[in-house]
Amino acid sequence: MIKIENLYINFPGFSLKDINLSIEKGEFFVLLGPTGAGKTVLLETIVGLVPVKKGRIYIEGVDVTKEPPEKRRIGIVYQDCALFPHLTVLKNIKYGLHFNKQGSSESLKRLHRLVEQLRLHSILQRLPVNLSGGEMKRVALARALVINPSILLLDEPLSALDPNFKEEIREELKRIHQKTGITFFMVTHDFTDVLYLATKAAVMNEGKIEQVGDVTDIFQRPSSSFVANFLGAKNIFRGNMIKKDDRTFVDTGGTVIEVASNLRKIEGRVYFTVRPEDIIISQRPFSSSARNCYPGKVVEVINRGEVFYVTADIGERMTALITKASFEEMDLREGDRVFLSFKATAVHLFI
Amino acid sequence: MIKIENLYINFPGFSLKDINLSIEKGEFFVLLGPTGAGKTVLLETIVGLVPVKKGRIYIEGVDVTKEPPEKRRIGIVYQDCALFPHLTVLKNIKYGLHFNKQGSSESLKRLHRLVEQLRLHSILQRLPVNLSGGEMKRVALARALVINPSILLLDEPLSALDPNFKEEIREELKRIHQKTGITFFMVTHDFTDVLYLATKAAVMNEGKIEQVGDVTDIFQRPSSSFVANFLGAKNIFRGNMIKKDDRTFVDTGGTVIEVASNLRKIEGRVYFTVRPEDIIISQRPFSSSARNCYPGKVVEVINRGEVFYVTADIGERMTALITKASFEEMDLREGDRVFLSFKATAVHLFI
Amino acid sequence: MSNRREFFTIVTVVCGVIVMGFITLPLIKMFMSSSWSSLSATVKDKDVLKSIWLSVYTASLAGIISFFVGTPFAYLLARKDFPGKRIVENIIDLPMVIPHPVVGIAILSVVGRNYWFGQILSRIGVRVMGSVLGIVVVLTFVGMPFYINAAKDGFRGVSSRLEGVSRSLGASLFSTFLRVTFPLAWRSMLVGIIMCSARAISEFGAVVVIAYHPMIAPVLIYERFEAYGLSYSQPVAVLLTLVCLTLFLVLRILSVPKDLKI
Amino acid sequence: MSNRREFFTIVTVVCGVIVMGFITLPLIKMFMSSSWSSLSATVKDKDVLKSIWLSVYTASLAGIISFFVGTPFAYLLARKDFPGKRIVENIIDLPMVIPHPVVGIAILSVVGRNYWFGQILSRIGVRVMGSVLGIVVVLTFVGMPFYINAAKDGFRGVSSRLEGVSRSLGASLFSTFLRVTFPLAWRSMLVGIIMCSARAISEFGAVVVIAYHPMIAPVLIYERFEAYGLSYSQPVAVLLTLVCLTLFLVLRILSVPKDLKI
Repeated sequence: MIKIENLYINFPGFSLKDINLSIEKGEFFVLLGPTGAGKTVLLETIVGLVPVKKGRIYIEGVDVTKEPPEKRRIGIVYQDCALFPHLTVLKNIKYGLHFNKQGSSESLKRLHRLVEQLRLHSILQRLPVNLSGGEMKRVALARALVINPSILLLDEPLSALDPNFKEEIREELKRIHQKTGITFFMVTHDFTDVLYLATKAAVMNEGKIEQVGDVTDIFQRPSSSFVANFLGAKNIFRGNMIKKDDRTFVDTGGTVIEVASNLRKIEGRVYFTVRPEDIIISQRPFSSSARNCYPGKVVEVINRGEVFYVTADIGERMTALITKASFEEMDLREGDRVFLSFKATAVHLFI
Repeated sequence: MIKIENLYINFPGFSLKDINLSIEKGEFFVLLGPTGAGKTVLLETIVGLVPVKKGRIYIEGVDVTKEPPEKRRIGIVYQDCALFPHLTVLKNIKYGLHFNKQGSSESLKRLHRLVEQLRLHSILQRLPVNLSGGEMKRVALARALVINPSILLLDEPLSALDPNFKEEIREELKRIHQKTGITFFMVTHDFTDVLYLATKAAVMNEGKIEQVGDVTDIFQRPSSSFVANFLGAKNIFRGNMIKKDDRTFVDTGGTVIEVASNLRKIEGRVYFTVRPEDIIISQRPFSSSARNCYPGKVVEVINRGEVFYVTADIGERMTALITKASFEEMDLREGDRVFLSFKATAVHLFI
Repeated sequence: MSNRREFFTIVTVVCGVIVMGFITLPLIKMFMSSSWSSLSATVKDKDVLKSIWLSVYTASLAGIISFFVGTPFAYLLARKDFPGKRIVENIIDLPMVIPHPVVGIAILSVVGRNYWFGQILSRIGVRVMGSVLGIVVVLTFVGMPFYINAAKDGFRGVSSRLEGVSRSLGASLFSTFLRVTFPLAWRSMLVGIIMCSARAISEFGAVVVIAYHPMIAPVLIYERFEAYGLSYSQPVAVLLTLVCLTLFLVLRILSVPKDLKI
Repeated sequence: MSNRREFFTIVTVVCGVIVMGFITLPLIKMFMSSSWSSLSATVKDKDVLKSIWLSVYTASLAGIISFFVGTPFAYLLARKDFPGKRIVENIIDLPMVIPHPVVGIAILSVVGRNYWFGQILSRIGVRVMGSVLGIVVVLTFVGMPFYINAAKDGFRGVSSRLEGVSRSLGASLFSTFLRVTFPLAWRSMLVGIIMCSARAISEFGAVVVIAYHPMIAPVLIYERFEAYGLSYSQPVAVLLTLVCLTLFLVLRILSVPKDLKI
């Protein structure tokens, strides 16, 4: 559990203003924001590397504002991993054990478990310089986790990775979070991370927290125009994934949508998006390779000159982008009954 | 006119191998390739900054292999613009006039014309450090053009620019090329540049020219798997743009396609692409907001597991991406008659 | 653990205070030991003024010579790669590690009368030993590396792309140097000249071998110290130090980029 | 224009040859002037060996003292920002520009008998003037800035993120320094020690003020030159220069990163 009260930091070049945050134990908290918003500074303040003049930080109820970093038991994984370049992978991972003697047999067991889980066996004797990006991340994760921290801070752990590695590490993070119950606090500017990982999120800008809350809340009910613009995504939905026969559906509560999923996960809560330009509006239903065709009622039309944003209520509010010619040909008005169609491959899932 | 014969360059860190190129006068030649392919080295070799040990370079029929750069009359615009930081914009532009006294009244006229064309009036007295990215590019262009070079070399002139500026400079380049008739030689790794600007293109890899030719040739008939993978684009077409009533169409010769265009340009040759995932396959025609619906015959099916690439001949060969479920439901086979539909907004134009 | 942490922080601060004290205390004490009256008497002493003037004059000459001879060479080193370049760069740094009297002896070995070069010089009436020329030669020898290294770094800081563009616009290599490289690197070159002169003005051991007379300020200080003792040499030392500190201050102000000036 | 271009290129090469000749010829001539017999006689001369040994010994001590006192301070300067930091950094560089005899005089001002600090020293039986201690103090004074600057740059080269991670894993500031910073910066620190010692071993003017006896090698060379002339001082100069060149060579090899070694 992390609690931050009225935190101010003022340095030349960066500042934090009146930060108030409360993160429950076991949460996967994601901090979003543009570059230069002060996200990394907040991370380093929590871990104890930035001296605090005004404000308080509590970890598990204890005021650690004046404690040095080595007393806080907070793991940190930097974007560049910050592996010790002069130590082998094994020595990197074991580094923290010198200073945390609590039940050394237990620590060693944890070490072995982490090596196995993160598939580090074959690289234990290598130096960091000989590792791939994905391997470096896994080592940095193992090093931070081996001391069994109460909180794990992650500074854009997925940026600067190849797409394959990104996917892999993202799943790893999810798995570790679910298994260990450690509180995760992750900085990112990738929405995919948020939708895939977060149980709670905050948006930060110019040293201030703009909004904190559930992920859907933040995307669907942005509290400020900055948050709305920064997120800028339409058609974000949450639902439960269901497999029926060979096909996969997501039930949002309001509607059921077919998706093209080759994912292992069978059921559970997911987020998904559909790009407005991938949605077709028609006045009659039709059968085609577009797997999803839903009746609905036009609730909003936004004129952008050559193109129109048409929002229809099909159980969920969904927005489509169409050309002026289409719009005029169909003579659409608010309240009209229409059909929205989109291909199952156009549904982007975040599982 | 540039002609390069059997050029070899060998330095620690980079090399060019057996470069042979012949570029006609007035051509807009684009050199594509991944980072580290040796594109910039080739540029600097043409301008005379890299000494040549083996091979010959001819400019307008004259062998300049051993000539110093100041005798070649080749303009160069670097990615970072390389403006002289200690000189004002005006002095930057006038720099070349000190050394090129050929008809100074004509030079001055050219200077004034360039200042006007490139809208530099208001910034003539500023130092480069106070310019925006787009302004810097325009100044670099003016500086290179004021000496009336026979060839203009451009090293990724559009990268590292904001999207707005990118658009603006791209149009500027096209306009200048059309007006002056100077031979352009541009390095890029952005396909948009190629489709929008090039009259001819080459792909380079590891110091070698992989393929030279017309743009459509390179995209549609890649001569090596490297070129195919590097370009990796499907559904690239060329056609003539036609305005009819309020709507815009492109005639590829094989078929006529409606596009959503709010562009000034009324008619002429254009390239366009349609993403495979934006194309719907159906067994009957249907009317919807999808503006384009064409009958055709399936000519190829590629199974990628959960998704299928289906190519149909609708006058042009066009490839769609559909899910396994769709594919099985429609029971598609090669030779089947189908309808391909896509929205006018899904057609990406390069004018 | 918290105590150990504080302990290390305290150690760093204590060491800092020791070092600062070690460097500043002797200088402060020397300044304070010289009374105003002795200082003003020293300022009026013609021998002192002559020697300080000679020091400033010869050190400046060393800087100027280094500038003229060193600039093209520094440019060559900054822009071209050639086999053995690292060896050449090492040789340039040699004067910095040769013991000071050895520098004088080495130069005497070449210009002395028992070597053909020295014989030629004496035949055409050029005297190195015990002359201003000799002093300048020695000071240039010890100061040159500082200028060349500073100028080289300055030239390296000018993007070769700017030079390439200038060439493509019709400027020759020399015009490019004058119009692009020099205006962008002059600060480094000036810093180099000052560093060279500062090193030269502080030299004693090499000069005293070549030329006890005419007396540069460090030699005069040494002579007064030897002949009359500490308190008589202090005022001269203070005056010369003030000259050096001024040079040093100018150097520091110049070497800070414009927007960072305090 | 092509001719002018070639002209400038020729100028850079000619200046290069002049500078190289100016630096190497005196040294080469000095080496050649000493016959093998005089060199071998010098090697057997106990006074020479003693003075060279004293030079090496005191210069090494200066390096070691700088290491112990300078390391924590350099770390402080590399990691922390505090008001007046630029002034502190300027003061550290002061010893590099003070004329050499002035350094000796300034130090004497503090330890001399007409100052309370010197009086205390003499009362507890510590002699600075004319003692090995005095030599070490002077050499440390002139060498310290070189060590501190090199070590500071080395520490700056170690990412503070590595230290942050180490702290978050439970290591104190001191443990972090020992286990992370030191292993990554030792090369810079070693280079710093050698630079400090090389500067110290070449010093003459400051030492000769504080301690003519016991004689360090540069003083011995000077004495022989004064008393017996050039040819008698050359062999000793050659020997000492060889020691310095060895130091210099080690320095250069160390300061080249592993993968760039020639």
